[in-house]
Amino acid sequence: MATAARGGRKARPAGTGGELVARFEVRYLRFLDERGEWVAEPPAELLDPELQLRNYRDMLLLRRFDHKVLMLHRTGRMGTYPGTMGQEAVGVGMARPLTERDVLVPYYRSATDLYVRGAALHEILLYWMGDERGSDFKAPHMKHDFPIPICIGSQLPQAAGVATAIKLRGEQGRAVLTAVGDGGTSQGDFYETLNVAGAWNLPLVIVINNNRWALTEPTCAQTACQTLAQKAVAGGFEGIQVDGNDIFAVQAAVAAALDKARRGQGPTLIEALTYRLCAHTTIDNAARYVPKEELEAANAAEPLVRLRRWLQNQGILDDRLEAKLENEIKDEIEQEVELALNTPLPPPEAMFDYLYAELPEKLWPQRAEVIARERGTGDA
Amino acid sequence: MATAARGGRKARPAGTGGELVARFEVRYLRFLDERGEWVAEPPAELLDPELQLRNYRDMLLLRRFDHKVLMLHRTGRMGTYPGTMGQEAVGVGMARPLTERDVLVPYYRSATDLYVRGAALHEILLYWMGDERGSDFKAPHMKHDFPIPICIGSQLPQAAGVATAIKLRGEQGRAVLTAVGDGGTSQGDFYETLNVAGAWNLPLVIVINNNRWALTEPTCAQTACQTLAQKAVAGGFEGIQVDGNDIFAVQAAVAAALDKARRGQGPTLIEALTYRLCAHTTIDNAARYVPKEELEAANAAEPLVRLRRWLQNQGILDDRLEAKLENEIKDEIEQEVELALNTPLPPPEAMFDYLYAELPEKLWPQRAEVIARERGTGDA
Amino acid sequence: MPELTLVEAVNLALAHELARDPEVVLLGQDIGKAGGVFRATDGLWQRFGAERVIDTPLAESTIVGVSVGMAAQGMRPVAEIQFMGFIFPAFNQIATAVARMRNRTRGRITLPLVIRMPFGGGIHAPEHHSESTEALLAHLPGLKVVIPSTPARAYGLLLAAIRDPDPVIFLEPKRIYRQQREYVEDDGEAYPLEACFVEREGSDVTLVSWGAMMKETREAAERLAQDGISCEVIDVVTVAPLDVATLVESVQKTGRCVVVQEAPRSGGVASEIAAELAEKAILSLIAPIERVTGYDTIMPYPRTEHRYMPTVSRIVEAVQRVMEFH
Amino acid sequence: MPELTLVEAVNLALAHELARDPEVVLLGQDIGKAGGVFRATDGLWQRFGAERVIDTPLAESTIVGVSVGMAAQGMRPVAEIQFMGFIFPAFNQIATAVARMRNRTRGRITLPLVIRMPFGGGIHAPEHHSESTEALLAHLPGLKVVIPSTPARAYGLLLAAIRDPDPVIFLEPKRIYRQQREYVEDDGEAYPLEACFVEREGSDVTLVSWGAMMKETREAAERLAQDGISCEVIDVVTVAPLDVATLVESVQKTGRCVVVQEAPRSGGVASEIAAELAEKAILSLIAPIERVTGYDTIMPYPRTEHRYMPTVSRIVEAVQRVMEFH
Ligand SMILES: Cc1ncc(C[n+]2csc(CCOP(=O)(O)OP(=O)(O)O)c2C)c(N)n1
Ligand SMILES: Cc1ncc(C[n+]2csc(CCOP(=O)(O)OP(=O)(O)O)c2C)c(N)n1
Ligand SMILES: [Mg+2]
Ligand SMILES: [Mg+2]
Repeated sequence: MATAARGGRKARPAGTGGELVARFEVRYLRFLDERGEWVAEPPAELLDPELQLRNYRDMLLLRRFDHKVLMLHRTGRMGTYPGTMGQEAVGVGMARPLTERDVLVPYYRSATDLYVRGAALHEILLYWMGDERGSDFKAPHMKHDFPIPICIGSQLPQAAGVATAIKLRGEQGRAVLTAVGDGGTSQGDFYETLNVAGAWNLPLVIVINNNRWALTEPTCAQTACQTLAQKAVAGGFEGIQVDGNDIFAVQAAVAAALDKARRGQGPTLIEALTYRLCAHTTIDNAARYVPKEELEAANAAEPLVRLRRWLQNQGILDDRLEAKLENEIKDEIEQEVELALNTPLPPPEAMFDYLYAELPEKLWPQRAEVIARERGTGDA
Repeated sequence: MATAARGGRKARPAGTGGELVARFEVRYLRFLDERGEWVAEPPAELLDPELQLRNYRDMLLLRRFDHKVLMLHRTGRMGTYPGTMGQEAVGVGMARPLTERDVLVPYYRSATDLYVRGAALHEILLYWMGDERGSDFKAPHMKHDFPIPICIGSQLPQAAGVATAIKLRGEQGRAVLTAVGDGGTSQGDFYETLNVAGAWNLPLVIVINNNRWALTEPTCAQTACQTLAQKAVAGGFEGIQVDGNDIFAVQAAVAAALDKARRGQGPTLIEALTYRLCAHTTIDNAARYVPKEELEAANAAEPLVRLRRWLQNQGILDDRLEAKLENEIKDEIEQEVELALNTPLPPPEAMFDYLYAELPEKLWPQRAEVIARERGTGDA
Repeated sequence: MPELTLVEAVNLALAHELARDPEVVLLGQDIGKAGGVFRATDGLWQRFGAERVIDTPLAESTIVGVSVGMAAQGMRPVAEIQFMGFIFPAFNQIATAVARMRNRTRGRITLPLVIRMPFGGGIHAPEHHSESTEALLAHLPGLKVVIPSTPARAYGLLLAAIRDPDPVIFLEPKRIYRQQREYVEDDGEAYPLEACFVEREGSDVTLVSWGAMMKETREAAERLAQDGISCEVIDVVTVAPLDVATLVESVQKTGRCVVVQEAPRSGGVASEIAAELAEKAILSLIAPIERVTGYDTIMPYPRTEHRYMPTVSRIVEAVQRVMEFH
Repeated sequence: MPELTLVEAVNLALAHELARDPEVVLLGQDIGKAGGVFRATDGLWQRFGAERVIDTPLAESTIVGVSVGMAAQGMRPVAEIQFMGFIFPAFNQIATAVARMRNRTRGRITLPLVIRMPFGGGIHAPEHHSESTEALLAHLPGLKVVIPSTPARAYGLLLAAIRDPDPVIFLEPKRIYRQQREYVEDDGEAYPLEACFVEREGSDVTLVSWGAMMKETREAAERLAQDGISCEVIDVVTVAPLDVATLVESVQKTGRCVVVQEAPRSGGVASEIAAELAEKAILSLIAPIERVTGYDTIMPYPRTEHRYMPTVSRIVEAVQRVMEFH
């Protein structure tokens, strides 16, 4: 980042100096490199073949899903959709360590973590097709998980509130996991959340999906910080940077942070460095602004290939299994897409029936009108 | 602060570790201790007797002014007023290094810096008596200085905007100085300002008047940070802590930071550690919540006495000069108070005449009505 | 039991609910040990502890955002915003989450939370401490905006607000926090949330108001009664969603209406009331609906705020105008 | 010169002012190299450089707050908020500074700034991308809220907004960003800011609207003309402060009025218009003022947003009702 040289480590005003009163550092975690080789030893429990096969399968599914959604969009059957291509290790790695008792407060580019958490693909599809019912997650353990928030950053104080409830009730072994994009770290709500999470020592884990772009703006347009993890210093707690294309690093960091939170030891900020290999959304053309060389380099570092290499090297994955997975995945996606496409519209009164527990009298005529209009003719 | 142990320096999640990628530190600056003795050598230019006598005189005036306002309030001639007792070194020390070309964007407890900057006491009084004209500073060099903002934190992005204008216009040798309370550092606008000031490398100096209280809440109710200066790490630039009761430290730090800003070298966050020796405002009773021992300790560390001791030790100040200063100060205050008290109300239409450059037609009847009403009878 | 002021009735209702329901939690700036700047939470921290009466950082977006999260877990947070003028940093949380969570999740997550704020002018406070921006909140579907005008109503309505399964904005008219005393029984009886109070019956003209302006409205009705003009006085109470039926019924009887509002005139709640009545009671109206309101300007600072505030005379004159209209 | 769409006219006006006045600076998210999500600033970064067309961090409070500071220095910032649904993080800056700085300083500091925002529904966008909350801004004294409904008006009004010495909220009806083409001369001629456009004269009923709903309103007038009903059509343009005089004059002529608004019904600008007309034109009104509006609910997501949007039929039916009223 061009601005890093302006960072806190440089340039004290002339003639000051002074006594050292506080010191902070940010560390970077990575286990598996681009070639699928270890650069450090991951926690032993992450070496479980079944776990990593599951991770791989979900990442692959999400990659295929992304493509499928793009196709649906191109054929006019899908609304605006924010792809997750290239960022699968962040979503899968963060959601995997959740227990059913934890709470997930996603951000908007969260199909990955929502899926791993238990949301059905057709729910995710319905939401982005423009149907509120997509947020009514049917998995029982997702009862308290938050819906997708479109307003960038607004979910974070809410996640802190869930964590506050957990803390006030003295519920042991529960934590809240939330996410935000690199662009979202510019919002006041992001910082206020860091601050209150620190002040109240909340059981909260915040993952930054630093995919290097906020719509058309690179991260250096957002901030002079050389890491986003260092923003945790403003909250008075730990921030850590991980290789967001290394599922081992993401999962290890999030698991440890959730564990720490569940034990009442407070919040953690985790910056996962990855890359948005797709456009911002299905209606964006990233080629207009993403430098080609940067994209090529990012492609070479992407998360799926390196996990595949490692699984192959371990003898856990071979071509036959890969083909089997692809088939399974295709079936699941096809079925879910069908489900979503065949979901009839909700009744017209639905636009009133979830506004309040009981509809206020002032709105009764309006509700009656939309029902009558839908039954009648006219261009309504 | 009870929460400091939870700070960023402790407790990494088990099993992570990782490579060190960034390191930050916060330093604390102080020259003159409670006894008026040097603990470090200040910049030579600050040893100028005339300068320090002027600093002393202004601090003393502000102390007396504070008391006068309290008396006015008790006798019903003054509105709610936020005292500055104990915090004079922060206000005087920060405003002194301003040049006429710089811009001051004060916070609400800013009588000190506004006075040093050039606002007349009667303007400050008028404002707090509830008269908008108090913000129409008459000193020509204050034309661009901002009025007192009541909404905590809101002034900060605006200060960044002034700095942006300076930068875009390439104006050399101009900087913006702004202030905020410790409580104000909890607001999203505070952090957004750090972020944009860093990202755009703005000529901006932010002083935190850390007087340990935000209304009835101690600083530890705001944050887990062991210093507020460290919040600059989230903006990617330098934060420094100073002894806010040591005018040498405040002035040196602010002068250096302004200088750095004027040279295009970016923003600085300065946390001035002081103590609110008065109540929150004239309608507050701080005895309800401020621990007595803490207040006593703070009294012993206050800024005026230590500067007086130093001046006396230097032979710059003696009893005769002190008495002369007190008299001058008394006269100035009395005159200004009279001016404020004898300022007639503005005409009734004033409430419309500064809303827009030209009053929209829709409001003409309303304007006519307030004029007619004031002339007529009735309880209006 | 002694008679209570409005702010004491608020305190009583908060204490009642804290004692009754362990899920009720208060949070806000300076509400703990210090009991709040208006002492609305006086003694509650001492009685219920720092985990039920929580001092927050000075950050309104945090206060409301955290309340959303707590409510989503089934708690019943009652947030205090110190003055209504400081609601704006929290406006995003209110507009994009508080008002929408039930709808957004098709009823899966609901937010039984209350946001309390003192509001209104006339207490000689600095800028932003005197505003009445209820219309901004009233325009957001998904919220209920409730305003008491007497101690008993404050008690009964606040109980209702806290027990309501949906978010309620509870605006407290601080000018009359201590102006009137009234016997308030701590009986735990909630008042209905979505109903106007017809507090005085009359036949010539319907006077409609809410909050602190009820004081001037009642006085005007008294004064007019002496001139033989019979006013029906209605306290709107819930400014959104409005109980239009009660208002229409009254105007169908009286044929005339004056709406009194402290907020600036344009786009205020009075305009909505006037629009509804002009539509639904048109055949009964024998005079234009007058709105006696604050002016379309920024609330003047204390030295001249009296010039802004609607007065008894202005109400009386408006009634006289509609009585004379033909 | 080819005919322009509304968004192209916006672009043209921005370019004109950037070229004319070195103090004009644009800032917002993604407006630079990328030209904005709707391409309203297309090519301007390339033409005027990164110091005149500035990409900001993703922080609306910063965008508006920084604009305040720049304007206070005499620059003329034109801020873009990507969608009106994202104005709320900046609401505090708007309510406490933008609308008040001139008044607060008795004219010492003025804020010649513009906040542009695309608004309104019907483009199948996700939540918060379809809102019409002009009434919230219209209720804040000190602001002007301007809404164009044709390419030529967009050009002329945006010039006026940028040159205005006071803050102007400029709301762009994105549903019609590309729906109509019109010849727009780049003559630098600003339109008046505080005047309604009476764009079609008629004698039976006054149709009042603004922004994208002008399209349905015009169509309704056409359709009704075929049935022999003569509609006067008024584009309000500046929803605050309202040009009440022009509206009253029209209704005094026609005796009937239907106001069409996309925003939710309660507390919308239509209510203010209805309240003003019901008061000032009461002796002329021969039927109730009908408001054809969005519903008092949260804008449904794309699959069902069509159910929310006011339609030509609803307008036609309302006109038929007021024509038949007696
Ligand atoms: C408050 C707000 N402002 C603007 C937008 C428009 N917007 C949607 S996504 C986006 C970029 C987000 O970038 P980032 O936070 O990095 O997340 P990413 O898209 O990269 O996952 C913007 C500006 C929004 N949704 N919310
Ligand atoms: C946005 C906002 N919220 C609340 C308040 C009410 N209030 C006024 S001063 C104050 C405390 C400020 O504390 P701090 O920032 O430490 O400044 P200090 O008073 O100590 O100078 C509060 C809560 C306000 N003015 N603005
Ligand atoms: Mg991103
Ligand atoms: Mg303080």
